[in-house]
Amino acid sequence: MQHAQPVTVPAETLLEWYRTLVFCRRFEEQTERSFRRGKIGGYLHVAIGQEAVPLGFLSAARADDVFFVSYRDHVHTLVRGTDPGAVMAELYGKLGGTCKGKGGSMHLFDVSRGNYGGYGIVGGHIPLAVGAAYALRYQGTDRVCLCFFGDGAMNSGALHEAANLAGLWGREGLCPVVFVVENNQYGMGTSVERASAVAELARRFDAYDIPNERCDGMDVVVVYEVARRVVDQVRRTGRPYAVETITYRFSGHGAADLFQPYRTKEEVERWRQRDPILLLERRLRQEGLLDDARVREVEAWAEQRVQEAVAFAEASPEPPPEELYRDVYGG
Amino acid sequence: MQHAQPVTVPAETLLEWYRTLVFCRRFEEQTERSFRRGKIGGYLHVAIGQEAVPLGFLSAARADDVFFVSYRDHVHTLVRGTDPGAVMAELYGKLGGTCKGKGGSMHLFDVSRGNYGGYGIVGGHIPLAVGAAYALRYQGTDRVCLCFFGDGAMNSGALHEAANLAGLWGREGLCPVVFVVENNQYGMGTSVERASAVAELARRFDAYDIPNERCDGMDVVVVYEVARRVVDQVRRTGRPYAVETITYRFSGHGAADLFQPYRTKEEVERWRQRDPILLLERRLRQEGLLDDARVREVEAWAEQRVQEAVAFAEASPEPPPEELYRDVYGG
Amino acid sequence: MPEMTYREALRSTLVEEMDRDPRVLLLGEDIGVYQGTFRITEGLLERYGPRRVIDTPISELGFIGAAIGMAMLGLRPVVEVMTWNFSLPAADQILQNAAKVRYFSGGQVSVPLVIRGPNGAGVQLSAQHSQSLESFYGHFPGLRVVAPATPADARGLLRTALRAEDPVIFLEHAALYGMRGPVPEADYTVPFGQAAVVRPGRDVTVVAYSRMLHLALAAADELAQEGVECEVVDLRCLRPLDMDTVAESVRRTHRAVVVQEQWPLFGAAAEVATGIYERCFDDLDAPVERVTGEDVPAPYARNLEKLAFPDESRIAQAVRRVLQ
Amino acid sequence: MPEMTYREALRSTLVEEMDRDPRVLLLGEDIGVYQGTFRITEGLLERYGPRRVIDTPISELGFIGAAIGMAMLGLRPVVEVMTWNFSLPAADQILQNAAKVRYFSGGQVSVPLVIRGPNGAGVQLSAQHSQSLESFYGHFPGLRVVAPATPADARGLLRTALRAEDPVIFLEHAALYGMRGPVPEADYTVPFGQAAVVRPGRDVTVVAYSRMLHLALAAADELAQEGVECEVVDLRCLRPLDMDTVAESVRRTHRAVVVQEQWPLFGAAAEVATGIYERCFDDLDAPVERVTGEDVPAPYARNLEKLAFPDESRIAQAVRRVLQ
Ligand SMILES: Cc1ncc(C[n+]2csc(CCOP(=O)(O)OP(=O)(O)O)c2C)c(N)n1
Ligand SMILES: Cc1ncc(C[n+]2csc(CCOP(=O)(O)OP(=O)(O)O)c2C)c(N)n1
Ligand SMILES: [Mg+2]
Ligand SMILES: [Mg+2]
Repeated sequence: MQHAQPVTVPAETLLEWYRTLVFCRRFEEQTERSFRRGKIGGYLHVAIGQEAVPLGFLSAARADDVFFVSYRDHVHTLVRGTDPGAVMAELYGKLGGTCKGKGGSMHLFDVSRGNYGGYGIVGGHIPLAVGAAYALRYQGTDRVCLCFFGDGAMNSGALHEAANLAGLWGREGLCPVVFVVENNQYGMGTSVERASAVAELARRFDAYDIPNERCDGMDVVVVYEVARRVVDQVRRTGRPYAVETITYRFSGHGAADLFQPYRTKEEVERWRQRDPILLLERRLRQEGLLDDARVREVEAWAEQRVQEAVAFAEASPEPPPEELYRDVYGG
Repeated sequence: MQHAQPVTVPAETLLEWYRTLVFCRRFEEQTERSFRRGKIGGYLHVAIGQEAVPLGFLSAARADDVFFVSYRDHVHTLVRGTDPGAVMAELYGKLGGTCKGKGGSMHLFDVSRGNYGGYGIVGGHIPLAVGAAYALRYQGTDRVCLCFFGDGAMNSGALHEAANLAGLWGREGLCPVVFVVENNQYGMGTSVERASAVAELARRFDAYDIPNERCDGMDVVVVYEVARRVVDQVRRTGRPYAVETITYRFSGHGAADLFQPYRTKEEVERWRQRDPILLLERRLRQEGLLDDARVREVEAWAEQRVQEAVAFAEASPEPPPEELYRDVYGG
Repeated sequence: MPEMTYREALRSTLVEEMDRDPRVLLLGEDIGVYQGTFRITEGLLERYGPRRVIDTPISELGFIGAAIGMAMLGLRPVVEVMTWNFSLPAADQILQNAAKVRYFSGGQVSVPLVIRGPNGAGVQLSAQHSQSLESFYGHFPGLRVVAPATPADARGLLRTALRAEDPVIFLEHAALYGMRGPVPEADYTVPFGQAAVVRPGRDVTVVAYSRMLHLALAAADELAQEGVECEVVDLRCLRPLDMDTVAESVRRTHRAVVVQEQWPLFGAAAEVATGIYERCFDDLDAPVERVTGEDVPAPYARNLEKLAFPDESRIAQAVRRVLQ
Repeated sequence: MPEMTYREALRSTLVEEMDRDPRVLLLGEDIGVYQGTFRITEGLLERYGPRRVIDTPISELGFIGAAIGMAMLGLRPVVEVMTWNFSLPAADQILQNAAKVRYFSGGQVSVPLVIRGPNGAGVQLSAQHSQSLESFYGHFPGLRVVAPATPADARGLLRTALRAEDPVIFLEHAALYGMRGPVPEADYTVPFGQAAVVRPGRDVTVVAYSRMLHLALAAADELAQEGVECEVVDLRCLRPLDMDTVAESVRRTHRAVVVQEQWPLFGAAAEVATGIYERCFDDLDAPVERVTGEDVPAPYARNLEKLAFPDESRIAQAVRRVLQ
């Protein structure tokens, strides 16, 4: 791990992040409840425990930067500022959803905010992100593309071919992409050690001449500092960069993954000590920016916003039957 | 490049290799002539200039080891001892061919000699070889699998996924595969530097925890020494190993690749100074094992064997129409 | 005959064949430690150890390719694809190597490989996870394509697949795993390429397979109350495709409806319908009706998804149309 | 009207559209320095520079995926696949992303992408290099699939493709690149989904596309000498599929033959035949005949290969059969 040049994050921002983290957590807990009640269908993958990674990176990105992500995409979408009601409505399969209810949990998009979507095939979106990065430079902008994917995706041919292209195109400054590996240590029930011949995933980018590093993915300040430096460098150089963030998911792989023979309760407990909310809360308390009353306030605010999102989703109409045939082809 | 422990190759063997190299060269030159005369159809890829790699590696392998190769497969098949008449007949699309004329130049097989075939999709055979290696250990043998492929295949997803599997399975000693990269510096008209973000291909195997090295691919003695050490180690450990051989093709990519805008005549000329036949001939002359008369003798012998192969191919009947429907399904 | 679920039928057949034949081994994502996403391989890692029950990385291209290599060397690998959607990254391996290597080697190698897992739409899995790939794979000679609809056929066809010399595309359906039914014991096998008349009837032939069979049977029940007797034929196998059984039925009923789960254009129903016309042109009293999914990627919203796939009532309506 | 080859028609259309629209850029293996395996992109690297004419590594999955990403961001990439056989490693990108992302994003993104290159068998390229993938890709909604048979259509359909908002599977044929024909100048376009009656005739409708069209026309010439007048319909586009033009013709001729280059089972001819029956059941005097390749991987030997693919005489025989 390289050491980041510390960036001073203003107290206001830290507090804002805290609120965001708490909100995202409550939001995702709600989605799991809604799933159990049959309000949300299909596959549902929450990022509980991993929130610092999307928050840190997307806070370091500029508003006009773009990103691509896997099916574990709620937090990315929320921290980017998409209306939580629209996100919940998408999960509820309603017309008011980000994709009119046609994508669902795995396919949240908000192109107006540079969110080019969640994708369901492991590794499948990585080539898209590399092409998007090329397009951004081709169009003469200095925008950057972020590509989030899991540790499991590292073993896909898509990663390899896309990373090699990024390495090549980056030589000419034509590939401003940041590969963000969300290493939550498992691809479903398979640990990184059992799936990847080299468990230090960042290092694998050496094979593509892509500078890389590992960083803590639980402390949002650390993530942000790394992200800030990396995003700036990628913007400046037009060359790719890879960051392996070490994180952990507290919940199951998907909402149906209850029985978890692949890990121990103790392991989960140990990681809970590094819950990104806890870490940030502790920091804020130490700096006197947070106290019990303030925490309760944030919790109440988050809970209320979640309930507003649910209410919006409930009230939103189902997509009308004509929607079935729309969006298959363009003009 | 690591330095090989020199293996003493007996004079007899060196002479045998010389004869083999000359024969393969004459054989392949003949195939190009036969192609121009319309006797051979489809795609025809000769390995003129690259012969030391298959010869060195397959000489280091045991008779019961197996191998997989790309479409550039004539030399591998010939040095393994398959009847040249059957090879030529396959190229002529005749019943006497290795595959009854149904595979052609790109798909030479001789399973009785461990030749599991030539394949036409770049990179596509690499996963097969990894599975074959697993099978050999699963069956309790100490046989080894060699997998030959070009520099271009390094950028395929198939390489990545297969190499990662090999790295993983190798931990348990269950993947005795030798990856032999035939780096002839071009994938058709694209140089390695333009196709691979990291031009030192061997190093890319670090990403799979696969030991690797580079070696000269023009001097058959060098190739053999490396191959011998590597094959023995792989046999002993059941772990994969990768060797990047630096070689060069003097002929076009395929028989139709006449105009070659991607390289200069000077470059080809420079490499011709390291023609594997020349290098071995020089060594043999220095050691007093070869003189002009002997060279003429070898040439004549090679030419005659080639003509016998052609005669066999010409005389062999076309596959009968029933063959069209055979071999689609098994029993 | 004992009753068991489709899942148990698959699992017990795997166990029996693995006990019988040490060449059979399993590969797939999360089939071992995790016990299988759909629990088909539950307990098998413990029973057979990690050499025979191989948890793989998410590398379909790699491990399906590797399984082909294993098969060429004489093993009998069984690959579980978590769902058939994830076979697409490995399409090149399946179509270019598994299907063809016997042929282009002039018969020197066999690929006794079974690739199995759930095919077709689930519930709200949306566009990338709702694929029905039978015509996709069925187009390629060299492959066998089967799609059992019942526990008995799951068992019988899986055993045949495990003993076959060819690559078998074994299409299960997630909606069927929990279904119970009678299953013949011991060495029960169902040969490839034999459709079954699962409900006799005189008025119209309804051809279906996999999950659609059950919708067709439900529609037949509904129609029986209107006095319409459907003969329901379960294809069971798409390649080889037993058009003889279908044609024989149509020659008696003079009318046919063909049901498939997904997209109409270039789908399986077109082949079956054409095959019927080719064999029964003079026997047909009405054009064959196709009941298919709509020609759109699968939507997530439940109300739209219901419109996107066939249901009993659409099958019943199609039957009524051919009877007009 | 000027004459040019199919190759020149493709190349000149690329040049005109690249001159007109800076969003158009090219990617593929050996399209730049090497000038293109089939010389379609000759001189284009020099003309447009390496940012717009991108030589790629052998990474179809990677660069087709990247091209989809470029298209989503507003560019208009044109990918050359050296042959369509090499699209199989990228099948997942084409089928799961390009075809569907507009839909599952609820219409937020477009994928104006053209993937082009030779489809179908060549001469003795054997099993892995002789694929005809029109029904394979045609099955998936979200894609457009075109297969021009003449220089004029190559030009007109390529221009339409380059200006379309959807991913286009543009199937050329290596055997046609050298073919000359009249080509309308300027902004000539051929809309998607319009079949063309290329030879009028009263006795039988012969439906074909791509290289098979020329065999069908040759068969029609031969049959004309026997007094049989074939109406030859060129589909030009497989998705959308213009069954109206086909059906209108069959309603006049009462008989139909459908020709496709490759495997019969689940091939394109089944869809066309079924579509004809659905529309013309009462008009047909005989079952539709399919002329297809044999149900085997392509063999290398020339004598076997000739047996494996349709030729004029087989088409003529099929016509004679439907006329009996
Ligand atoms: C190609 C492919 N194979 C299998 C799956 C099924 N699957 C969905 S998520 C997943 C695990 C992915 O792990 P990772 O990339 O680490 O991401 P995480 O879920 O941990 O965020 C698997 C195997 C898939 N979606 N795509
Ligand atoms: C997946 C795929 N894409 C493209 C091709 C066309 N093609 C055949 S050989 C070749 C070059 C391969 O280069 P390399 O791997 O270096 O092997 P070499 O020919 O130099 O021995 C290409 C692009 C192919 N066969 N497969
Ligand atoms: Mg993970
Ligand atoms: Mg090469």
